[in-house]
Amino acid sequence: MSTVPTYTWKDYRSGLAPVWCPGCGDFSVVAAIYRALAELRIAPHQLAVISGIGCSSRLPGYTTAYGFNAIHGRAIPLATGLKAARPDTEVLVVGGDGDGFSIGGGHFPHAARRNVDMTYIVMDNCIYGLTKGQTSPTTPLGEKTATSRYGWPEQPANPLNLALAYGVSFVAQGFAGDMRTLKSLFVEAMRWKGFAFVEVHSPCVTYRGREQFDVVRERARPVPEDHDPTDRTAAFALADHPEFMYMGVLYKKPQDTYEERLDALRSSAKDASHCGHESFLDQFRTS
Amino acid sequence: MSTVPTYTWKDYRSGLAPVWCPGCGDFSVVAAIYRALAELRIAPHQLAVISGIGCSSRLPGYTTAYGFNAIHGRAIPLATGLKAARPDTEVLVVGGDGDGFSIGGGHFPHAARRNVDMTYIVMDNCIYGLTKGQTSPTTPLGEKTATSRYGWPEQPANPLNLALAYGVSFVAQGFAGDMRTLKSLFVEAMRWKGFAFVEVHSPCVTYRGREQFDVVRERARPVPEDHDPTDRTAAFALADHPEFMYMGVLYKKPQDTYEERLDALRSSAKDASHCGHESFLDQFRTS
Amino acid sequence: MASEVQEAPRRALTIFLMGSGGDGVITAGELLARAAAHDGLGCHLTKSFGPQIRGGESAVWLQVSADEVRSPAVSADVVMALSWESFPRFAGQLDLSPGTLVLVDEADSKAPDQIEDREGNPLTAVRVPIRRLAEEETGSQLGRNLVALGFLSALLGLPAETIPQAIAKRLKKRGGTVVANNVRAFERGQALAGESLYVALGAKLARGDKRPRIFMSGNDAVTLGALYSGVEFFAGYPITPASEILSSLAAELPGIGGTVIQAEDEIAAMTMVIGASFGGKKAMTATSGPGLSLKTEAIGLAAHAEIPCVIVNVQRGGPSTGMPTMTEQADIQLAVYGAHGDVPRVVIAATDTRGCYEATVKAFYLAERYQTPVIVLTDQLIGHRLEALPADSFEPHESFSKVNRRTVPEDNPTEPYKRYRLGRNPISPMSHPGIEGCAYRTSGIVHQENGCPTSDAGIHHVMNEKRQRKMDMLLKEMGGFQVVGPDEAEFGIISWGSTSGAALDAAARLTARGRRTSVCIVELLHPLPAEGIAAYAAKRRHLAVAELSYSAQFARLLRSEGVPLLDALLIHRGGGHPLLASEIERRLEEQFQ
Amino acid sequence: MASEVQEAPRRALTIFLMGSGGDGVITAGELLARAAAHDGLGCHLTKSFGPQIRGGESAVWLQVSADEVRSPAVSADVVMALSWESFPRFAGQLDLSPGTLVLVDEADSKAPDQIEDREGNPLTAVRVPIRRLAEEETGSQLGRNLVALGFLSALLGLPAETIPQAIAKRLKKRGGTVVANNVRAFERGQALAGESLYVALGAKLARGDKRPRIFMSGNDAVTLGALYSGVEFFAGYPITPASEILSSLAAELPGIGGTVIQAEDEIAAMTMVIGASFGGKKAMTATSGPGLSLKTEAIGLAAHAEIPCVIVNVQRGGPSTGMPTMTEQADIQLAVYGAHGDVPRVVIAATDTRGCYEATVKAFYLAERYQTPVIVLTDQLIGHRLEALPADSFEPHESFSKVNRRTVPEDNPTEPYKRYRLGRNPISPMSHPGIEGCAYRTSGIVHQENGCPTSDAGIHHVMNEKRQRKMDMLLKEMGGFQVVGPDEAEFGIISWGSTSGAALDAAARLTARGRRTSVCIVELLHPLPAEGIAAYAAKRRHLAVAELSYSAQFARLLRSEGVPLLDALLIHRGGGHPLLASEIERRLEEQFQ
Ligand SMILES: Cc1ncc(C[n+]2csc(CCOP(=O)(O)OP(=O)(O)O)c2C)c(N)n1
Ligand SMILES: Cc1ncc(C[n+]2csc(CCOP(=O)(O)OP(=O)(O)O)c2C)c(N)n1
Ligand code: SF4
Ligand code: SF4
Ligand SMILES: [Mg+2]
Ligand SMILES: [Mg+2]
Repeated sequence: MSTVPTYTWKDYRSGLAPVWCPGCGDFSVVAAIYRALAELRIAPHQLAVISGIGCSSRLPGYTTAYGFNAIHGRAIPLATGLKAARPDTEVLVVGGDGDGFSIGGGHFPHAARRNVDMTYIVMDNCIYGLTKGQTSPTTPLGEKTATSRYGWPEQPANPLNLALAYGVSFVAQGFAGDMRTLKSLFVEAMRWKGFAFVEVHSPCVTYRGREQFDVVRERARPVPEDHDPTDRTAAFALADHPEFMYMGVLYKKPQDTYEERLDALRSSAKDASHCGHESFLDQFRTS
Repeated sequence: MSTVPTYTWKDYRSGLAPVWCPGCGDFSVVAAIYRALAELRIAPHQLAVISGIGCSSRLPGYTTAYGFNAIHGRAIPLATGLKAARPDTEVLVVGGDGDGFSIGGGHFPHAARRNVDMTYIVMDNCIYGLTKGQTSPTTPLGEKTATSRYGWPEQPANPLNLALAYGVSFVAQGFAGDMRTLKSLFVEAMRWKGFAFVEVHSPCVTYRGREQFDVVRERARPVPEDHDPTDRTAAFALADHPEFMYMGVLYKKPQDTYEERLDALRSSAKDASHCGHESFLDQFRTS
Repeated sequence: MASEVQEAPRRALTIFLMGSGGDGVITAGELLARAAAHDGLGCHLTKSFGPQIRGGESAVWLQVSADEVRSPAVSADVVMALSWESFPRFAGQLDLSPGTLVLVDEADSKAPDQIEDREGNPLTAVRVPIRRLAEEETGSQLGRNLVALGFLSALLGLPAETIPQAIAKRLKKRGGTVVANNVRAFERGQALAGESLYVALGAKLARGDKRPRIFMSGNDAVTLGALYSGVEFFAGYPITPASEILSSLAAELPGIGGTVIQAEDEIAAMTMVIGASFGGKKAMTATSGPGLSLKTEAIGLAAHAEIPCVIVNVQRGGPSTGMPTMTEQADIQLAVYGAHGDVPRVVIAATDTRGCYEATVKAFYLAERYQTPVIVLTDQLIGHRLEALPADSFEPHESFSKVNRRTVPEDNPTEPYKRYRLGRNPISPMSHPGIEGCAYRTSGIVHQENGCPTSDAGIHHVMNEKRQRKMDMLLKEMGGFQVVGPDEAEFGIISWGSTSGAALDAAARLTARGRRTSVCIVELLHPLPAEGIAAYAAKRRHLAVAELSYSAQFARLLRSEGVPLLDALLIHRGGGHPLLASEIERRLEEQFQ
Repeated sequence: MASEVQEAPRRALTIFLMGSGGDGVITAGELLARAAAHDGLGCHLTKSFGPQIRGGESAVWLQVSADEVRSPAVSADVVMALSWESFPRFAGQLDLSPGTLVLVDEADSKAPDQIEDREGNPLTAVRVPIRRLAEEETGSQLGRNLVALGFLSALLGLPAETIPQAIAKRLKKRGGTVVANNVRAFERGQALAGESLYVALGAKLARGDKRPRIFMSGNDAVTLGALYSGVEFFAGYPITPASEILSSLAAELPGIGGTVIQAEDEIAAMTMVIGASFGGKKAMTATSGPGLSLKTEAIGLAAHAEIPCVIVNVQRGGPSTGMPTMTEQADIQLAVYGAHGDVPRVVIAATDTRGCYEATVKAFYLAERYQTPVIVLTDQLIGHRLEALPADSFEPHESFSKVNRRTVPEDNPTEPYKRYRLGRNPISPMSHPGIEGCAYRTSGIVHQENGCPTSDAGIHHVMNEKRQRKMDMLLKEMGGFQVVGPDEAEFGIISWGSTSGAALDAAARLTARGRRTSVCIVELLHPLPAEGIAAYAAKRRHLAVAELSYSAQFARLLRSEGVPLLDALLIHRGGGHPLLASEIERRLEEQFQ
């Protein structure tokens, strides 16, 4: 008889004290992650938390899991390689809007297409925190930042729309001001077989002010009860809503995971031919 | 009294003979471009054709315009820089599915958000032609290619969905097997103020066979007459259609261009403060 | 304590002011330094932060001197702690000695009774009522930085009015009462110092002539150089410690008709720059190590297609993400040799604030004249350090303004236009969209004279040659290095970039002690003026190379390009802290005694 | 014509077979070469294409010899043209001489009446009825390549059955008639040669012993090496001339439980490899110049975080997109010095097909043992060239299989696990997800022993040292270079990679003419065995460095790392065509006569 070990949230908290600014939204996000992990009883050594660079990307260091705070924008491919190497590991990718939608924006669609079985949590603060307040792809049109004294001349990206267009199989939205919902979204996302994306509004109090919590709170609404989360067109409509930010799961539709497809492919390869060193060499023998 | 010069399609054809394989879809694309340019009476020296690397990316060399067959995946930012430098130049970006959606996939969303006033034509053949037949992001699931002997394990991207999610202001679909429609789409796209995207199905006869022309032809339908091209949700539905490929303009909605926004920003900068060398230096004087 | 004070006029003084987040250490340091600069003192202000964006420890080093300050110091004459709490963070870089005066708030419970240097020697520590005075005048401990500022300004003997005026200007918006309270807090600090004898420490500091100064960082000087050169297009991606250049140009350029784009990444930034320059405009980007690594491929394209452009790289500690807020000089090999294939490009280095300006102006000149990418290497130390400079430091550069822009062909030339015409002059006129009759197609593929692709190895050879000949011409035109010090110096130090200042100071001290030492400062890293440097080296009895790279990248570059270093002493280590004059001096003395 | 035929047994022969798209030149060349290899001849097959994907010109060089073939030839003994039309495309690289036998189809209207070499000397041109025979037997001119094949096989004196058997195997699916027709076309070709005297040319070619051979390209040998080493994960992005490695592994790895991902770009490929290796697996990528440029930043991360991984770079002509299907050796500086900061990494080079295998096996060994990225440099010439090798060429490597995988800690160790433990041994055990009690967090930021980020310059120093010490250990373990030739050679050639073969041939010819010459082939480019190479150099009276780089990157590397080249003759030029033994020989003779 084997017993499943239980964990409390503290089992996931490392000794490293976060260097985030007091009041930063990211504190709630890491707290919700600890709690989701405890609920899911994931052993820290069976978990890997991968990130790029940014304030939010410091998160792996605050966990007791295997962690990699890698280079800016490359968390997703790094995690993809890791997941392929260790399919048994629970892989969590975390990071910021700049890391994920700007420099790393070229990787997101492909992990989605592959439906790699991992959870991607973006702490979106509509700004570059770590580098001190430059615009990001989600900064609103017209906003004044360190790099836009006269107002930002670009339309923001809508991360939920991106995820839906990329074919992400699980798309959710959360808010650092609502830790409880956040935790349950994380639980659901990590349980999801396939690529799960959670867009978390996590205000940067230093470069966009405490009031961002209120701005989000005012626009936040739970996903309507009658929303069919397998209806992608409906999900697009929620994501595109000009006024409200719908919190919860906007879309989920099971799909073969990359790992399953790779396994199938391994089987057909085994059936189809001799593979590996010896048989490869044999192809080149003149007799 | 000044007269507008007229051009024939031959005025846009350079002396360089295309090295494309006989029957390649790209021949029709360049032919349609010549004709669209002639119709629009764009002087070759007022036109720049920018590309990355690939069979399709060789196109600039076959025109009499200013041309840059640059590096793989970077046509869009290069063209963005050029357009900002010379707003009077007509800028055409051309390339392949690999160039645009794989290695260059991180740039497309940002040019779209900015609504840079240029036309982006992708010759999508669902394969890497130039490097001899590897899978691309639009290769169908299960297809066998040089890099997928046992069937490709990834879902393809849907370029129209991407463009719509990115907020591209003009989205159209065409087919190398229908040069006439193609030409008129190009005319409309180049006339469009803002970022215009035309997804052209341009079969690679060498690596996916001549029959691709039939495959596309069978699925091709004109965009329904009652389709409202300013309705993005409707456009998503057309783009996502499981059976038909809708040829024509799926979406168009005018929006400020990047150039207009930059101009506005220049005006407010001029109003707001003294700018430039002298006044910048003055900030640092101790008196 | 009076006994500790030197009576002979001092020529230099270093103040270390530290605190925790919100203590206002940076503001106080900047106000103090500006006032000192205005009062005719040479000065450097260096900031130091913890990893926190807000709320972490911060500190400023202020080096003031009757002469120009040239290199960083780590020994402090005065340490002023607004919160002793932050001391451990900085202890490693602070070189305290029995002569150091340590000022601690009397109410600071974190400070030990006995303050010691690293060897455990007790230091002169004085408890001062900073917090009490701040609370008395401003009703809050937030005014502590002003009390400290008053104290230090008295200590430096600065005119009583300068700083209060600056305070009034800064706080104007917050109303008269706030201004008055803060000025009073400042004055209490002044008085506090006045009551004591410490004031003698700095008040007697010899002064240079009192002229208005410019007080500026290297990054700002890069921006200034770019504006002076008529930059028309800038694309960049934020990265520490280069982001200020992007921010400043984003504020300055639009108003004069230019364009700044914050790109989605560094590859986009670099290719946007290529696009703008293909369009005929003066174009530039700025980044730091990780960004330069990413730009590698595109820089190769620019060199190959002969696209003028300027790439400023403000080096930081590496490898990888490394130490983003700290300095190092280890991107030199990447700058000179990064990119596949044989890729001639120009690399020039800046040594200090003025050097950042000059290198940028030169870079535009060289890029436009020779139609080539030019990389300017600076680093975090000089990029972020504020320096006081004479007001006329940035006069126009006759020599580098003579070529304002690449040569461009005329509309409708009589002969067919060839973008890469081969001829005696390897520089061929460069057309751009809009010029009639000169449209051309170019690419990253090996091209013929007209820009058309080819796979002819013979053409590949002559195009390699064309690009190399441009470098040869450029090398002939530019000196590329500078020798400072006694003519017949027996000791020689070859150095570059921000370490040059320390080398100069080391050389001056060695020379003063009878070991005639000169410094060869290399400005042009590629193409390298190897012959000249080798000739310099050959004349020295003892030679050293000084740089801030663990693997001695600069020394390797010298050897690579043909400066045989043979027995030279390589003084090098990884970054974080800058290389000091004292380190260079000591190493030379040890080796060649 | 008989008078032109050498009667003494020849030891080597070069055949150049060319045609237009669809002529089947490549197929014929491969069949011929395989049969020649099987018959005991040493042989190299090099392919050459125009820029077209289909329908362009193509050609094969077949060098056959009684001995091992070591370097490319451009002089042809026999030129066989299926379409004379394609001749201009290849004229530049073909070195024809009065001795060359040119075979042209009698019906080829594009061929001139008089065929001349570059100096205008008339050549022995013979009109042969290739097309007529093909049409007679296969009813189509498509069979021309088979007639040519028959002709050339007779000329080489190959056993009559071998090739028909291979034809039958290839065409089996297309039915008995097709096979029979094609075999008859082949036989007509054979007979055609037999009727003439040309057959004496090759039939008398001396033979090595008849053993089964392996006929393989360098890229395939890389794949083989990776499979032998137990590669578990591969991520790559297609690029000429490296794509075959991705294709082959995509076919081989899944069947043995591994994973291959075609990534969205090279940066993704490299970071996927880092992720897989972080996961404890043996991981690898392969690319060419532009891809290596893009991977620069991520390679820095791998070095910094001490992630074992193998990066194969098949060099092509640069800079930028350059000449994708042609060779060059100009990525060496990028491989050795690319990436910001001080980034120790291992770079090893392969000289030929067997070398590609060996370098790959070594690379996995070194990567896993020293926990470092290892770059293998090969190039288009050896990557695509097919070579005949003895069947036992790829026997297991005792020495490099002894460390099969990085050292890994045990579950739940008694002491707290420290990923970057500092100690006498700079190699610290590397944990991976799944191992209990050894979870750690790492990053590209400067880290402490446990992986936690720090901005302590002291720790930065010791971590720099740790990584460097691994390189020092590795250098001690590996020889890193190899000297071939007479012991007391007066002449020395230092070379690397694919140029080594030409250097060896040049040395052999010089030695045969009384100028004792040896070759020092450098295999380990970084860390460079500079001492050993310098010692070799010091013993030579005349020294040359031979490489295929316009800017002499290899020579610069040698100097950079401390091999003083002083008066050495630098033999170098840009790529496109490989450096030839004859060029090296001539340059040495001219210089040192
Ligand atoms: C290649 C590279 N470019 C730029 C940087 C600098 N940089 C670090 S974090 C960051 C953006 C941070 O923004 P985001 O991802 O939104 O994270 P946040 O700090 O807001 O949580 C940038 C530009 C870098 N480290 N590497
Ligand atoms: C950085 C870089 N990586 C890889 C390549 C090799 N490469 C050239 S074109 C190409 C893909 C071509 O596919 P696509 O863009 O679809 O164009 P097509 O040839 O199908 O028209 C690749 C991978 C390259 N030139 N540069
Ligand atoms: S700068 Fe913003 S995002 Fe970064 S820690 Fe502070 S509040 Fe959070
Ligand atoms: S390979 Fe395919 S895409 Fe390329 S030219 Fe040939 S048919 Fe066209
Ligand atoms: Mg952010
Ligand atoms: Mg394609």
